Amino acid sequence: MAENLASKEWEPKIVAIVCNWCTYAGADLAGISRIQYPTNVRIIRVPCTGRINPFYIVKALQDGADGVLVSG
Amino acid sequence: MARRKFATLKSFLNYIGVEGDRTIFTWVSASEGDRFAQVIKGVTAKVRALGPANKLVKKFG
Amino acid sequence: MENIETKLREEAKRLLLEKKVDVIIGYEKGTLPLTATPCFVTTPEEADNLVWNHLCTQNPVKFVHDLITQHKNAQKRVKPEDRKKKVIGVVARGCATRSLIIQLQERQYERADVYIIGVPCEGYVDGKALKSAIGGVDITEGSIDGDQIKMKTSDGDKAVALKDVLAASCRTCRFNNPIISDTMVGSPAAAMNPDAEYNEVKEFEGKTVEERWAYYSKEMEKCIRCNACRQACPSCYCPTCFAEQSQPQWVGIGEDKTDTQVFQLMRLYHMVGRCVDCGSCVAVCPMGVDLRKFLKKIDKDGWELFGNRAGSSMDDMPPLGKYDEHHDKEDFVFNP
Amino acid sequence: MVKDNEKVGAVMVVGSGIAGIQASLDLANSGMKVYVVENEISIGGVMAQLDKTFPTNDCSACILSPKLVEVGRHPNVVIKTRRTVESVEGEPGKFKVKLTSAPRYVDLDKCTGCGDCEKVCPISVKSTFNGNLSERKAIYRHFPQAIPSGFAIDKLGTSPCKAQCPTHISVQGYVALIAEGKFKEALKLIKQDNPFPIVCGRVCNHPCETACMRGKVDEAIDIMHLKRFVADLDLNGDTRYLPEKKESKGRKVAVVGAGPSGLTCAYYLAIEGYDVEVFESLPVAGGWLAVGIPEYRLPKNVLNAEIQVIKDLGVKIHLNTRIGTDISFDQLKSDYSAIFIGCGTMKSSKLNIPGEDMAGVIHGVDYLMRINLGEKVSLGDRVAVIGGGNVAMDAVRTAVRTGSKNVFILYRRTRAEMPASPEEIEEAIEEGIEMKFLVAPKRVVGKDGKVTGIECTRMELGEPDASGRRRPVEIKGSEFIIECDAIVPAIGQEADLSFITKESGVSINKWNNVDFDAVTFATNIPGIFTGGDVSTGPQTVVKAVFSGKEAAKSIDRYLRGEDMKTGREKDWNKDLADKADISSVPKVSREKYPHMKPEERKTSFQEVGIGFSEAQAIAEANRCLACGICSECYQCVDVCLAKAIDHDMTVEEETIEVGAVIASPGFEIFDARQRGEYGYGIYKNVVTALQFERILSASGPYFGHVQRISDGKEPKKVAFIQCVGSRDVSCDNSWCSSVCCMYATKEAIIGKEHAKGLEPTIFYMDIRAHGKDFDRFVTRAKEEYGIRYIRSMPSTIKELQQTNNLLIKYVNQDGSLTEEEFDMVVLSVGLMPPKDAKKLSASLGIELEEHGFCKTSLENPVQTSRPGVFVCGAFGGPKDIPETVMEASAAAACAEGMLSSRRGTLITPPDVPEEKDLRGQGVRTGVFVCHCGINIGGVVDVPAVRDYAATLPTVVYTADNLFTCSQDTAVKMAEVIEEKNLTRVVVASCSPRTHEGLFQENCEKAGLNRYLFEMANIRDQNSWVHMHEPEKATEKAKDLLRMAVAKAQYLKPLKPGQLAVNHQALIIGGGLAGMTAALSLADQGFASFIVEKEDRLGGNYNHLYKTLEGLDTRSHLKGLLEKIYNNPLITVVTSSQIKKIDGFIGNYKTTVETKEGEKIFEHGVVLVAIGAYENQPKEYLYGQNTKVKTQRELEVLLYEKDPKLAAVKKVVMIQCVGSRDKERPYCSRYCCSEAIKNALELKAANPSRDITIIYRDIRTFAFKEDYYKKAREANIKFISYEENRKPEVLASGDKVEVRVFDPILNESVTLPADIVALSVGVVPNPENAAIGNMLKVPTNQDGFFLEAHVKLRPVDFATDGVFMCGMSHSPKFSDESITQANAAVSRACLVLSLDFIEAEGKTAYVNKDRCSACGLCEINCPYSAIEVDVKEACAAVNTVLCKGCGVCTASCRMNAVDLNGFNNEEVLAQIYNIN
Repeated sequence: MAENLASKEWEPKIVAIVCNWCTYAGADLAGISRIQYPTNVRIIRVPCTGRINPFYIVKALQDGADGVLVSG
Repeated sequence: MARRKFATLKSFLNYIGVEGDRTIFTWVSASEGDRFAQVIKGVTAKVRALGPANKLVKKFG
Repeated sequence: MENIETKLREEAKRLLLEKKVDVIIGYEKGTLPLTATPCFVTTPEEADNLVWNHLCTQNPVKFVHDLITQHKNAQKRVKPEDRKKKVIGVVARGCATRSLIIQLQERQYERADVYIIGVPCEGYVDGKALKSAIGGVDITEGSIDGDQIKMKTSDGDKAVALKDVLAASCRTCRFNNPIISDTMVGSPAAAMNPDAEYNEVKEFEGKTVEERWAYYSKEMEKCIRCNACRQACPSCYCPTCFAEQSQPQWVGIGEDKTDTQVFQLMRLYHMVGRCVDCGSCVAVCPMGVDLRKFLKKIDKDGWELFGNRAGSSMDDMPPLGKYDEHHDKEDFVFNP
Repeated sequence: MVKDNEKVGAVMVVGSGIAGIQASLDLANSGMKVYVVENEISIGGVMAQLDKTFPTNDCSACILSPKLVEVGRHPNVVIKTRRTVESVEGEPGKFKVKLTSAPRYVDLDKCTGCGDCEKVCPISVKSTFNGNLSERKAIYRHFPQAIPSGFAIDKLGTSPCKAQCPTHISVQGYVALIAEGKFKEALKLIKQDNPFPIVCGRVCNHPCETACMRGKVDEAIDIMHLKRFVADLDLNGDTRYLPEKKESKGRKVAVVGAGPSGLTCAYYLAIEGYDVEVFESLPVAGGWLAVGIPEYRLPKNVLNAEIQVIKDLGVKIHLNTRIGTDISFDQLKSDYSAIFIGCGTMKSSKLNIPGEDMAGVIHGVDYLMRINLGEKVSLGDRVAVIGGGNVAMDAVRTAVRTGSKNVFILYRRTRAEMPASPEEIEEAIEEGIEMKFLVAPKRVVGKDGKVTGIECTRMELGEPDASGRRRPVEIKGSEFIIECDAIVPAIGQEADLSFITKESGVSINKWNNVDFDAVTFATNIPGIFTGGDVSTGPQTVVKAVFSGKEAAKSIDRYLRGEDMKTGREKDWNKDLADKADISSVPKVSREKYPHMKPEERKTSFQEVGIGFSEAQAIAEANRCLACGICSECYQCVDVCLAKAIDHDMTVEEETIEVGAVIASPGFEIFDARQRGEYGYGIYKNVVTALQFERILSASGPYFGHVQRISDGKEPKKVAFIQCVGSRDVSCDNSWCSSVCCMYATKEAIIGKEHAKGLEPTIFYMDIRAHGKDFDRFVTRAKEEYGIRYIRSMPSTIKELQQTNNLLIKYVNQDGSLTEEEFDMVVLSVGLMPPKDAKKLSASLGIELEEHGFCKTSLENPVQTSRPGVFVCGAFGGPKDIPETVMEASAAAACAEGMLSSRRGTLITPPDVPEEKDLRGQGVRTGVFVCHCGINIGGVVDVPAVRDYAATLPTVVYTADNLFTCSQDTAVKMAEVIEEKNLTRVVVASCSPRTHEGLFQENCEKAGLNRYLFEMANIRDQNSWVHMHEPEKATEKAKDLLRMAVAKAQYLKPLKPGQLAVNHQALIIGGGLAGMTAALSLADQGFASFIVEKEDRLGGNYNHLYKTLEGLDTRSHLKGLLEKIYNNPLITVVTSSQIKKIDGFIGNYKTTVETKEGEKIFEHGVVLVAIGAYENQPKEYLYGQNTKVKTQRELEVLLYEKDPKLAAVKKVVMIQCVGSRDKERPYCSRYCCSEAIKNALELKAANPSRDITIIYRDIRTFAFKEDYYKKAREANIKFISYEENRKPEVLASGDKVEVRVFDPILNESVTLPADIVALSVGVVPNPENAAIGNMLKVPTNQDGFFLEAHVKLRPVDFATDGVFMCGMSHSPKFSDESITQANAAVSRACLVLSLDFIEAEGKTAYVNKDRCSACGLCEINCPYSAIEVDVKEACAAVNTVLCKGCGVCTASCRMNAVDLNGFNNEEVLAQIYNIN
């Protein structure tokens, strides 16, 4: 019971670092199509997955992201 | 190239004890709005299952 | 061993006399018993100081890069027509030649800028292991006699089997003979035990994620950020290490323990496709951080994911500089 | 000839598929103004419908979208959708093109593409974009990323119901709304045009139903009672609908008469804000509605409730007030600003027969009025009602209810001519009323002044009169008397106009009606208006309503001083939507309208009609056929906050001047119903390939899930049937459609990727994988994906009833028959000329070829029969995307070549004000949070986000806007930037992918560097996807905004670099491609150097005599050489080799070793045209036996008329020699056609020759198929072989024979041959790799050059400034080389026509101190844009080449390379601000 309550309060925060041309466009399309999904992700747009310095992921984790999604 | 970087980073993070499900890599194309939503659902569920991050995290450090 | 050392000195003298090289980086007897330290030989006479034995620990290629960089910088202040070429000779065993290959692949200098005196290697002594083998007492004198190390210590005479105190890197070394060289001294060394090289990593992989994290954080808690590992590593030659960069600052220098965890994580990650397992960082670490546990994983992934062994061939491309559509695994990709 | 300085620097591109898009971009980017004319509502053509493209399986949308966006945003491109070309007049260089536009009904300048309209639209229609597999609304766009992104409305015209309704209510609209259960909206819509739905829902004569198209199928929709249903719902609801009133105008209007016209007029005037007073002489309001129509049809309480709404709007009704007696008309005139006369016709017309004044004769009007006013009127038992109108019916039915036993109608015509509404007649008959037809009264018979009967005469019908009804004619001597107690004449009414004084001057006509203007309802006296029966004579309620409404509009305009007539005349029958094919509409009977039983109602005045239940109303409304598509329900108008929708847009004409026209209308797909044996359109699980493409698409009808149409289940066995409508003379399509083999292969592969269990089978005649890397693709399909290929054409398909599976019957190669069951069948439908090709060709003044495609020149495949008009894409013949793109560029090059003198004359130069000096300003951020109508604001608490923004560091200004993208906000933003001295702007709104450019322009116009702008996407990626979690969405919006603000503080003002351009070109290779390119460049005014290795120009073209299509290539070559050597802009060096190429785009320096020594050329671009070589065969005894020759050698014998040929009787040709094998797994494309060309030539010279072609697949694609057919007709034999069973050439003595396994005979045959001709194929130029190294461009696995993108950039390299053409790209025909050369020139001119190359702003940069020159960036860069400078010992970025992808930055351990716009600090700032 207590566990349930706790898990209700905590919402994971997820950083998504995504490519402008593919995933970001796909995310826009999900919006245009009104496909609903959880609110936990914060998208950071980069021009290409190739631009993503792996350290970004490490820094996101250090800064408290519960998860990091990289999508090209 | 990018995928090699992520493959190694993910593997390494997991190796040092940061759960593999906290770092997720995938591909979504511009026409895959539905896939994007599915990815987010999947990722959120995976991370939720792990609970709050407590490794490498500065505020707990 | 003696034989090799003699040949090495002769070769060094010849090279210096013939002005094939301007300096030779090798090893000389250390000031402490049972040690050898890197040295820079610039005259034929000094060549006699050179040693080659199981005590030659540090990877000399670090100094190759240093010398060449110093030289290049110095030359910048010289008129172009007066600029001089400098050839660095280096006494290099297998792992050192791997470092040379990496630096060459990374275009740090031309192949002609170095003269590689290849030496066979049967491993070097892990000083920390030796000390613990004799119960941590101080050594006052010592020598290697065949497969035995004989010592005089504050606790009397002691002897240890050489194979018991060889560095971990050396025991499972796959490349104990030079991969490239301009001249070879001595005949090739016998193979070590490379089949076991990933045993430790595999064992660690078998632990739970919590156990692994506990180990990583415990090891990193030892680290005092003295940067000795970085100073010893031939692959660490960045003009400004990310750890010292500002705008942006990648990692805090403060007390926070996650900063150390992140610093080491990032440094380790920079070794993807670049760690030759020479063991120098481990050897110099004053706190005995088990860096090799993590470096070897990076090596293992490089091999298993991309078929790459750092510095194992002049023809290789850096593994992170390419992508193989047909052979790279896709299993790390998430599919909802 | 138009002089150069009179030419027009603009080009019209007709059709905007990928061909039109590519041509437009090439033209616009080289300084031409471009008009893109498109029939459809958005650009993109068929490519936008595709899921993937072969052979790389790239996502079609992903590669097309950036081009769509570029065209959409290009300042030099004007997109004109829904336009048709009517005519092209004038001469090349100066044409006048006349266009007509079909209205879009949505203003694209205002539409934000939010899609709110789509949600409320009640009309669903099949989505043609999705292959009719899903539905869309009447307001729609084809796909979310469509350009233009705005919506459009489909209308077929005005639906007949609306047109025929006298007051033109959007009948289809409210019916549609009722069908959706939107009853309130339906009522509101009705009330826009009629304030009396309660009345008209009961007593209307409903011409709408008469017009209803459903009536032609079964029965008309019961529109009137649907209206009653929603009106009653409102009546019985808790609150009544009351329209919103405008602010009071403080002007008074008098209305004379409280009937339907007067009250309607009062209603609409009250809404407009006038003070309206109504004067009524009777003690009740409602006029005829109150005193004429009986209670049982229109209960008084119901009527009063309707009138109450009008009173509630503030209308004052003065009862018992007669104008003329109580108040004089002149008084009214002086007291009120305007008067409406609507006093009706309340006086009965007289029979004018003897005895009419006897007691017992009571006129209908008076009778009904007395009853309705509550008087008891007893008529006795027998009552004769005279007349056939509604008043007669009302009177007769009232008489029944007041107790008369025997009541009947006397009518002088028949039932068919009765003007009363059919329902009323029907109900009267139900109530036992007798109708005596063809009877006319002659005399009232009476006793003591009281009626006892009526004498009548019998009538017959004669000729039709003015009303169209047959005139009744008296039958002489047929008089007879009917006994009765009372007579109620109900034959007409008149107006009582005694109150209108002479002095008022109001004109009254001879029918005693007020004269009026038919449009404005104004009388001859200004300020006095009229309507209803008083103006027209007795008419219907709904006509009275119409006149009252129209008069109200006039009065409003009159009082505002506006012209009353402007824009009001409308012919409602002009665009009637009554032409749809209704033959296949299934019949559904009308809902039964519930009535009281006749026996019950006869004795009571209770309302007869009971009204529909909700379920009935919805069911009835759903019967609507939606004739007009758009129902004009105006829901979209209501919901559109941007006010973008305008239903009144009309067809417009315009004329545009252009210098050239490019026709790129694309193609039509074959209508598979023509091949009835395959059951398309009948069997559910038979689909076309384009439908299957949509099924595969993630944004398609099933979101990419492969499923059957019949049951939605995933199919297992799927059959693809090739050549449906191609290579098929039975449907007149002799040509090969060129692309089907490949798209079927692609669909099979993708299908299998989507549904792992799929087992695709492809039935084919020949696999035509004649393009670059196509054979490899097919091999992969077979080997990796296990796709089954069967060389056989199924004869029939049968559907199995239970499963909807399909039984395919086909003949195997050995002649045996197989029947196999499949779950689904995909028909690979062919490509046809565009649907309106004939009309278009007439408008453009160009000719079509025999198949109906555009006729093109043999020497230049993009030239039509009319100079100045060019063609590209499938209109010129079926073709694949890369060929289409090449043609598009080639057509652009040809148009530019003609108009080069006018380059840049019509384009709009960007207007960029001076940038603000930001030094010492610090970071001052302005934040704009957008509501996007309700798109964001409906979910996210925008004011809270705005307030939150104000708390963030650096933020000095915040605002929230309804639409941040609107023009007024742009102006405001500029003011704020100035006023608040902002140095950063952050907008939280939609996606930067669509709007960043717009906002950046706003910043730029305000003097702020465009790179100091950042966006937070709180719509597409927030409010739209978290619609049910407003709180979390608000939190997320804050987070996203905080991240954006944090990033913004690190943004730097960027100044993209510039680089001067050398305007000359280097062409490597002087073959057909190189020569064509040089001439094309010269046309455009650019000099070129051709470097040729051989001692003469011409390359492979030197060996050709004729093309299959009949071009004399010898004389063509001669002409080219002459032009080249006479052109001062072309420098040719032969016997020369390239030694070294230094530099990059815009600035190259090339060292060439020539006969005269080394030469150095400076140039801005490089065209690689180094061709390919003929394969030197080692097999089939070539070189060992003189009878074995290559096709090229045979061609020499043929065309040089070698006498040796005379003795040659038997010829065997072997195809694919050295092609499509292990060593060279590609097809050489031209060999099949060349073999057929030579075979036909040999046959023509001597028809008795025996010629056999041994082949693997005959690949005579497109119109070349006709020659294959000709060859078979000429009795040239074809034997197929498999790769693992090659033919053998055997020689003994001087005899040669060929042995081959004939699969049809199922045995080996031996063919003696006088000549064995080998089709040897092409090998790449062995120098490709070396040249590639010098230029840093790659080759593919076969050794041909690798283009930047196989579909959309076929002549470009990934490295800017380098282009290719001809066979260095891949094997091709000579005409294709010509096209490709022109295409390469078009692409090259994009560079050559610039004075400076502008670099991208967001490019990489190097922090030198950190760089160790390790070169990893150089290895990683896909564009050769970063290199280690050895001297400097650090990397350097070439910003002109850099595309800003940032791959270099992430590969740099030292973090020495970073990326402007996305640098490490900026990205980390976002990461640090996630919490």
